[in-house]
Amino acid sequence: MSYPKGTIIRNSTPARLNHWLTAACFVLLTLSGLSMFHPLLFWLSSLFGGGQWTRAIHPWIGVVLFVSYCGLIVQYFRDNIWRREDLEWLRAINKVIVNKEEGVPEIGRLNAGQKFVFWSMALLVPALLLTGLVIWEYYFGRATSIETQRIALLLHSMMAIAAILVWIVHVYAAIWVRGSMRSMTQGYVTAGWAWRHHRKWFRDLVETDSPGPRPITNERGRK
Amino acid sequence: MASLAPTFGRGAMTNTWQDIKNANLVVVMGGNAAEAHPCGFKWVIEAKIENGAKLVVVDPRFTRTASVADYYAPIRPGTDIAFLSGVIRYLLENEKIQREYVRAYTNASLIVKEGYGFEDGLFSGYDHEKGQYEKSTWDYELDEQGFAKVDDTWEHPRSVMALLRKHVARYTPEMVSRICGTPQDKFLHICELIAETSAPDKAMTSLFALGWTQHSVGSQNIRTMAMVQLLLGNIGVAGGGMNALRGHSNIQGLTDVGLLSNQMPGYMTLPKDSEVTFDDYMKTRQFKPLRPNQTSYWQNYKKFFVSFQKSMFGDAATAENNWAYDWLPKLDVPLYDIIKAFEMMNHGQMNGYICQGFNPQQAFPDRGKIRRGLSKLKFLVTMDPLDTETSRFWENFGPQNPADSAAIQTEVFQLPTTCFAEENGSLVNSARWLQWHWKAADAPGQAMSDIWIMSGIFHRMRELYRTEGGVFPDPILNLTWNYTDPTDPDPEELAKDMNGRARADLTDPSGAVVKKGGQLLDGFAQLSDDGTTESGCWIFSGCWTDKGNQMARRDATDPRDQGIAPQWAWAWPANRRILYNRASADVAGNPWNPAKPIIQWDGAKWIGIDVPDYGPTVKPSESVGPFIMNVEGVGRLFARDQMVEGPFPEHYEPLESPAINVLHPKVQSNPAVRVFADDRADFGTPSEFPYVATTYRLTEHFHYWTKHARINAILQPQEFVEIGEALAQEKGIAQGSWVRVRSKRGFIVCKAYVTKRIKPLTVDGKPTHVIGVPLHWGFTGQARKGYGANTLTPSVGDANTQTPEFKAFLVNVESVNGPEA
Amino acid sequence: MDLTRRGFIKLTGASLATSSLSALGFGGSGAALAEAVRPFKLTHAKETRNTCTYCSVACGILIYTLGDGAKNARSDIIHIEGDPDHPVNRGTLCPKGSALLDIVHAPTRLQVPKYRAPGSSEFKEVSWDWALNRIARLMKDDRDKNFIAKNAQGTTVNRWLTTGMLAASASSSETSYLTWKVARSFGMLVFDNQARV
Amino acid sequence: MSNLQSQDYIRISATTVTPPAARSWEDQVAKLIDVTRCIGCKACQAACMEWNNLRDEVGFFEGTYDNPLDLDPHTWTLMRFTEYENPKGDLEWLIRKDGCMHCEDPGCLNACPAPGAIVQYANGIVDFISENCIGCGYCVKGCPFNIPRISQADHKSYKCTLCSDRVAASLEPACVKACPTGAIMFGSKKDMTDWAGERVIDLKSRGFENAGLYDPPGVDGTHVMYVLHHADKPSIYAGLPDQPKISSTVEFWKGLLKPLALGSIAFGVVAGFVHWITAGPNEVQPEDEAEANHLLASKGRPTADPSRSIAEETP
Repeated sequence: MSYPKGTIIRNSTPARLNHWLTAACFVLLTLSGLSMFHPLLFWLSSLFGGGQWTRAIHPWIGVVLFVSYCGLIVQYFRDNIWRREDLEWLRAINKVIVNKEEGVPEIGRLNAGQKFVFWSMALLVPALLLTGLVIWEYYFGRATSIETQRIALLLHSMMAIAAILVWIVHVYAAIWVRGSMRSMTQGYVTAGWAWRHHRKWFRDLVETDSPGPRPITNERGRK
Repeated sequence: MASLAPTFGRGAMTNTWQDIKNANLVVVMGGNAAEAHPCGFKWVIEAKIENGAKLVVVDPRFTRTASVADYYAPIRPGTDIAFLSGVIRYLLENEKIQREYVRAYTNASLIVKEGYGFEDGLFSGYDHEKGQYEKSTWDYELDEQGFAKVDDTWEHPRSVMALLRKHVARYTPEMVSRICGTPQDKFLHICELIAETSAPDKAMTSLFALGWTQHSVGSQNIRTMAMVQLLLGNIGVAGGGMNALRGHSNIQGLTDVGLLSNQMPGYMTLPKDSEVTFDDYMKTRQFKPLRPNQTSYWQNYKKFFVSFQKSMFGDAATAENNWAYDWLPKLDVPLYDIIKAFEMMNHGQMNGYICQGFNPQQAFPDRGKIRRGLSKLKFLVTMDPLDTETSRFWENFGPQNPADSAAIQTEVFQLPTTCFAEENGSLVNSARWLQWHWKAADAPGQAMSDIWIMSGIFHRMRELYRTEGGVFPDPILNLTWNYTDPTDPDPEELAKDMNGRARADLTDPSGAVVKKGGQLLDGFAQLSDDGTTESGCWIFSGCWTDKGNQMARRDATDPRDQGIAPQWAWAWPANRRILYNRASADVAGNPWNPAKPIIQWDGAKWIGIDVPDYGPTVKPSESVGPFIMNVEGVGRLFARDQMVEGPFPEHYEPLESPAINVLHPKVQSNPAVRVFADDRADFGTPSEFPYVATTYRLTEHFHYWTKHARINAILQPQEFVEIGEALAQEKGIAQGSWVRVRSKRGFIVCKAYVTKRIKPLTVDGKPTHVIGVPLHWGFTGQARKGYGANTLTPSVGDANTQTPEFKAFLVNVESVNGPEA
Repeated sequence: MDLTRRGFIKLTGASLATSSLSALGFGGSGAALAEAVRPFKLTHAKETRNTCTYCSVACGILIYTLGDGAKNARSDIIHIEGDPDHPVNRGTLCPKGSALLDIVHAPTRLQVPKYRAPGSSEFKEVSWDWALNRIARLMKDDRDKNFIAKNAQGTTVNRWLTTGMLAASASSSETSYLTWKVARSFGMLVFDNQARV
Repeated sequence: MSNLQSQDYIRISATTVTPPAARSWEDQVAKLIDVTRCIGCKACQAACMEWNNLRDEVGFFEGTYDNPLDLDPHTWTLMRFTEYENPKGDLEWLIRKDGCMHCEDPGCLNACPAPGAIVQYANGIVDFISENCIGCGYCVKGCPFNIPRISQADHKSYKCTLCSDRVAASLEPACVKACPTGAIMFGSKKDMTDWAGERVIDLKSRGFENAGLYDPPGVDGTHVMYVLHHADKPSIYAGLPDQPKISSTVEFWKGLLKPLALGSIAFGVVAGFVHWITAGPNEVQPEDEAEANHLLASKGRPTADPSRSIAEETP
């Protein structure tokens, strides 16, 4: 894939494919999960061919999502390591919220908000898988005690809600911060976008003459 | 039931199932009614709830019956006579008998002949060589008119009561506990509960079954309780009685119709070799009353016999040929029972065998011997709805049936028959009700009815005798066979045959015609000995009259809700529901228990909710006894010569026993029992086989049938034995693990059920363990393959009836890894 | 209604099906609605009265059959339950009786006459005629050869001991009577039933 | 199911509207299992299998009379046997018919996510309607008595229906009819409760001081009740719950969490929307592009073609 001149590659093609697989799974899981969670939303099961199909397919999508998200973890965890400037960025969150960039510290490839999303999901996805396995009637219905299953079911629901909330933040941020969406569809951002939102990352790329998404490193483990 | 007849005159359950609800005390001993007869047992529960009754269970195991009992006591298998003799002693010592009843309705007051005696375990007249008694001293002292002498004060030392007191004196509570292993306090508590029912308005019912019969002293087990019931005045009354709970749907009927080696329909008996002529035969069947005025109904024997022969042979049975007396086979031995049959087979004395709806390979003792016997036959015919083990005895099924097919030369015919749902007919239940049933669907495949098959065999045989001639064809050629379809007689026609009909116009004393020739009879009172009547089974006479099929009646009306339902179906004899019901009233004819009368004297006749088992207008003042079949007219505490091993019951150990007979070590087991030499060689000793085993049914299964039914196979899928926790611990047997149980005759490998419900008993100071062996498994059907309990059981029967001793024998047990080849 | 103890037992026992239940459940909804709950499988089944084949309590049973007996249909038993009119069982059945359907339809119900030749390790199917002819032949030959007309003392005894018969325990009295006639007309003495076990 | 009128139900799973109370529900039914009369014959089990056309696999003997070992989609009722030695040292064989209790407040129905898969009829019977069942197993978690079982064959949940088909045809349930000793009775809940009272009096007179009725209030009572000799210790009867109630975990999950969850999701969406309206999108400004290009140029990297605006994009 070629990128327009002067743009910065933000997400590599494999990463984007990985992301969208994850996203698709997440949406399907949300829809199917919610249909089994609240009677108001049971109609959503029609999207999957009815309740039986919804019940049958949901855990399998969950497994795919887990595997897919593991891929994301592999690809993104380095950029999600917590750094000192993240705290300062958070301190300036009131400015970020109202689109004021002045006084917001320069940050790397990902800001604290993005890292929050990443790590939340990195925690929630395996936990959802684990609790999901416990309540996966077909294979593991007799593997654990019913009391365990009850707790698993509650945790699964609560964590799913949490994941959905995180997801809302994630999606809204993508809508709100213009240019973000393209970074995940076409993979690139404009230099201005990089300058505005991830200046430190931008500087590193320029410094190492990297087209993105990561600075070129010469030594192992260092950029 | 060859144990009740010697006491009361008829061998059948005395009361109805529903009548159990009238009891004040229900004693289940020698049976497990809740498991074997759940729907009959409901009336025990009803008695508890409606009548405040108590339920007492005496059993080696804490059974499902015990689980709803008010009081339970354990007992060592095979010691019931000791227990019950102890009860009799308690009742006599504590004056807890219904004196007036005992005096008037039992033979307590009759004087026994001089010469009668009992010493060291033997009654007078024992022949050590033959192993039999000469029973002439077991009788009454007669006066000049041939009537038994009487002492109503019971002070005469040879009055039955005095002799009984003396006989049971040895059965002290200490002795009972020593023999039975029942703790004394429990035994005494049960005695107290039983004693309470000696009050005239209180009744105890005894429910028993094969737990009593399947012993070498089986008949005497029952007799002991029958005596208890007589002493308490509990026979003939509502909520009382000796209730023999028969095991199969029509085993009462088959017995009534005389399908036993020495029997004819209606409890007549086949002639013996010694009864050379018809006169000889009739001489021993005169039944002359032994007390003045008594009914002694068997005096009519000749009427029943002649009518039967007319039914069998029609015009060919005449006064001139003694009603074809010689056409009946004569017996050279008392019985050709099943144990005897397999003994004969094993000795090559039999060539053919027909098993109709019976599976001896599983159901009879010592399966190895059964298989060896069948292997020596030339041909075996099985008629059954199901694929029985017997029909496949020749097939190698591995350790459960290790047969060498190639070496077995028996021709086997497996004939498929209809089942209950596919035929019309009647069955006689335990309470003697003849109930008609109707066909619901056709049989599967080519299955045919037993009637069609038996007719088919008969016709072919008769045809062969007609065309080829042969030995003594007379009874075959002259057998009455005037059915509409000779190849497949209707059950309706056969039922009418049994009821009987007039062969000529019958007149009453005034000369008026009561029955025209060919008309169906109203009852056995119309039978005559001159050949003008015929009846295939006199006790059934009345079951299908000109008014129609009485067995099909469906009016469940039950006066006073007392459990009689007199219009439902039809009961023999003469639709009487409670036998000996005259004894429900006192000598003057007033009910002992005014709350639950059955019949009573109204000054002119007997009235009540049941048909009187008595002359309907016989005045109380005539002193006719209530036991109308007995020559004395009363119930027998002293059985005279009716039992082979003695007029009073005595405790004898089972043939295989862990204990020495502490009463008389020289006479360990029943001295009159019949044991074949090879079978005796197969008895084990306590040193090699230290544990007592007992076999039984589980409620989930019926014999060897329901393992063919999926639901029942699910409910109890696999063979197991029940072992007490103490023994299991001693032997290192884990719950649900595999064990091998061995007797001298074979072994079974099955699962172990380690239970609190069997506890070791202290017998004569020594701990004695009991192992329970449910019987239902085999190698055909839906349930898991098993050996069958009778791999272990000994081939010896009750001395009177040859009922096998399944309830007490010796085994050893060990833990194993699993079944082996 | 004054429910005394006795009265109550009667209510919940005998007349349960008629007096109590009709007031319960869907009484107000009408029959059509009742059927909507779940199809009631006996609606058009034929009911036949019979007696349980097992123990000797002799519980009354109702056999329900599919098919109305029309010529072109073969009826099949679909359900068996207790006869509520029967004075002993009053509609109840034990675990064996409740599963009678499975014995009627047992996979091991026999369908065809079979014969096993000497030394053979299998059954083969035969016709009824062949089987009965062969049985009669074997029986006649044995009877003619081994019949005892007179004993050693010269008494007429007319007995046949080398072929015996075991009669059933669940066949009807009518079958039993016919069996008695046939067996005894041959002079059979080794003749017994299942009364003891 | 569709042609039952809504008044014939008290409850329907996964609906958001409560059926109207158009009818008075005096005639609620109940099955009374009198454990003290039960002989453990399993007639109820056999009758249940026969009537409902259920046949499990033939199992093995596993050191217990409980056969099959547990409830399953083919076994809707099961006798459970306990050999209990009472404090006096006497043996009691406690035999309890296990199966659906038909709770007045059914945990299964509360937990069920599939509309109409579990219903409670006006007579109190809790019934599983297979065609609506999705096989999720939530009813298993909802049940305080561990009753429903999911079939591996058709992925639907099964349990005792209290023979709703028979009851609808004015017949008693199959197990009730079969029970030889009358240990299972059926009638109106009031009659059954009264009768249980009679039984308790009788039992107390026979020395069972703690005899009583098991009609647990934790689930608002049940339509299957037990008479127990030892009502003070239900758990000795093969683990009959002493004080059953719907698990608080399930209560919370099916209670507070539902509105809380939807509320918070809605809040999230609304918050985003409000933010969008108030703060608007965060867009890259021309200054940003200029600064960035400047930096790029300083390193000799190409910059964007100014004639083609790539900053304009729609999200």
